Amino acid sequence: MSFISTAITVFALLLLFHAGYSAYEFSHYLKHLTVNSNATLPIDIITETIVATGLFALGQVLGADKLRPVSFAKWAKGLEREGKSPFSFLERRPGYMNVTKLREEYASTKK
Amino acid sequence: MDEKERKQAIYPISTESLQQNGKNVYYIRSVTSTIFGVSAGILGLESYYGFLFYFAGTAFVSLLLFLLLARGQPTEYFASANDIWIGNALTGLSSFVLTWTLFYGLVDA
Amino acid sequence: MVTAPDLVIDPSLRDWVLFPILLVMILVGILRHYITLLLQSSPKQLDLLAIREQQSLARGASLRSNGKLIPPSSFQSRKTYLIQAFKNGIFLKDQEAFKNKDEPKPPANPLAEPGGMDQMLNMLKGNMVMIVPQTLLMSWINFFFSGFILMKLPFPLTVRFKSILQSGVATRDLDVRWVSSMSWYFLNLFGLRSVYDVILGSNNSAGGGMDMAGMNPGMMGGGLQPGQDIYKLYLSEAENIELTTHEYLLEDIEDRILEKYE
Amino acid sequence: MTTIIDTLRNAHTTSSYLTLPAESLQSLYDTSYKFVTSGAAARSLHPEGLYNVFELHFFLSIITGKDSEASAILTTLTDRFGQDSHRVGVLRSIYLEATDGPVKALEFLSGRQDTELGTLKRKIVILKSSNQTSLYISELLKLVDNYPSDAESWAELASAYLEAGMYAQSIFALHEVLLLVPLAYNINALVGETSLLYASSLHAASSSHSVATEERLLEAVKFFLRSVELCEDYVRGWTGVLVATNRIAAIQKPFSDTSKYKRLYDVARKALTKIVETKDASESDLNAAQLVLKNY
Repeated sequence: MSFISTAITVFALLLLFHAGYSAYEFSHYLKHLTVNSNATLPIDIITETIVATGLFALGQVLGADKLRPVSFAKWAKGLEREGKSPFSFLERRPGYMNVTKLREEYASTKK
Repeated sequence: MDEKERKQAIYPISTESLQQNGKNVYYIRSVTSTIFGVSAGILGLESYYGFLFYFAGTAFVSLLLFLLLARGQPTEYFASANDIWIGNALTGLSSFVLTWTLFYGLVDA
Repeated sequence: MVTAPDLVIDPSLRDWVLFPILLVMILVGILRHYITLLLQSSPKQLDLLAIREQQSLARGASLRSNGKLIPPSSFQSRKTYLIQAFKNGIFLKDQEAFKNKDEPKPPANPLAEPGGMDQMLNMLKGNMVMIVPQTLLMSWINFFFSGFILMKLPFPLTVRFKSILQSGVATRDLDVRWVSSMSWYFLNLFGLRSVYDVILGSNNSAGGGMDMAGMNPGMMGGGLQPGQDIYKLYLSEAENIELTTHEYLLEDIEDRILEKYE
Repeated sequence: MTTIIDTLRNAHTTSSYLTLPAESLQSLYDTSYKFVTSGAAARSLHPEGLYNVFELHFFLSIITGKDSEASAILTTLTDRFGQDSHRVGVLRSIYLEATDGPVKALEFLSGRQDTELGTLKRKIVILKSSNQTSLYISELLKLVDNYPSDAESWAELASAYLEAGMYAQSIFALHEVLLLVPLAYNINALVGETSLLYASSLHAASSSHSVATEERLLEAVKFFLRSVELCEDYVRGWTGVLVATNRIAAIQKPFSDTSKYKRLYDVARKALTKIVETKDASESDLNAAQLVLKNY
């Protein structure tokens, strides 16, 4: 998840928490002040909630892992570029590694 | 071997990609619907309005997925364009109902 | 307008019933996830000949499905070899029994096969991890938290749900929206999936249920029922291979590429 | 954090540690050392992923000659996954092979269960280091007879045949890999390369152009093209097409109609030039493409 998406998500959650707390306080006062108990939620709390929800969704979508192309050839191209070919094990064959040779090679280049 | 099968063999589709993308979308759907439930509870929505809120939110997420994640080309990343609009639309419903109920009760002091 | 006095729920119900149930259910889900991970046993090691017996069958299948990728001569030689090998039973683990195959033999006991036993045990384990905690939780809630109203649903339901949602509450005319602890339990049971997704990553086994079948590696890979006569499978595979015609996919690849790039 | 995990996981799945140059190995080792010793590994990974990272760290330690570190990680793995774990057994045999020599490793391996694929592979590898190619091949043949669905062993068999100069057999083994892993574009390219070598050896043997040589060349083109079809802009595939079609064009009196191959040569040249111009490949691939473009 990138920094921006994390920031958006956290901000959205804070905003949502604030809105929730405000709504709680609002209904608390309504009950204790015994004014018209049918009063609807103030518009600013509603706006805050909806904005927070939208921002959260945005943060999540922005932070999601990138989609992969469905076409195998296109996907393989990307992998090949980044050196992540899923088939390279067939040519490197870790099960058959020659550990003595690898060690010798490494030691000789280090000197 | 019919024509379609042949084409599929020549230019194969990566099932791994399909699965991965599906999982991606599924995750976003379920996390966002949980938060939709929280919001619906805070807003004190009742009956139809709550479910309407859920579907509106889901549609909004679909739009975001279409524009930001699939960059307007859902067929590049999914078996069909519907997968991004309709697919998984109901997966988050039970989570939505859970958090909706919870916060509906919590906010009501 | 004077509204009818609403039911007022004691806030301590929220603190001592609502939250504890939610918390316990989340924790149980997480626990279940890790227990399932621990219980996943690696498939039992078969002996060398048994492995050969099973994998050879797969070799026939891969020739049939992917044979179009290799040149005709290469395909043909494999085809002849595999058909012969299957018919002569040379991959069979028990050559002695194959030679005496015309004699009648007692039906195989599926439990005697090591693989079969393993599979059953795995399924049993999976079910146990699913069912035991659910039963415990339900009786826990029934025992401690029954007989009172816990919360109000934000949506109305038909009267038919009354007996389930208000179980243990002896008020006949109460609106169905007021529900007992058991309903809260059910809401959690179905709705916590995405909470688990957030905590444990999307490939978890906390919710149990749906992807349980995918969890058992034994059930996916094999396809071989215990106690089945493998020689019969060989014969049908040989027949299938014989029926496969070879359509070389690379036959006209030059034209395809030229068409695409020129 | 996630990028470190990704780097390590990728290094493990692609086994890049087997071909990396020394300085990259060193830096990869430093990364994995920091990750493993910080304890972050145990917190952020599932058992399978954790095992893989530990295994990678073991390989990196042993290759870079840090034997005490390798021994330590081996102890950790044994404690965590048990003495009987096959994969840990394989690692121990590799450790013994590197530190105490092949005899000790073989001794250890013969004490293990002999149905486990990894153990069998290690036994065969130790044979290889004794330089008996024919014995090596026959052991591999036994293995693939018992485990016909292990693509890695078929690929190893192909490379053993190739080393022995038995091209036809090598190609046969590679075909088997393709049956098991149909999308392996690199193996398609490898079939092409092996066919080219085969054609050269046939040509050298008969000293004049023969039908067999030509068939090998045409087949090489097919497989190179297939690799390009499976992986867009695959440099290895396109360079193969270029080389093979270049050689077909050089044939004085071809037995079949080769006009198509001239066009394919142009297509390959165009594709490679475009890749080089737009720098649309990894650096080593770009260098290879430039070299081939210059020489063919």
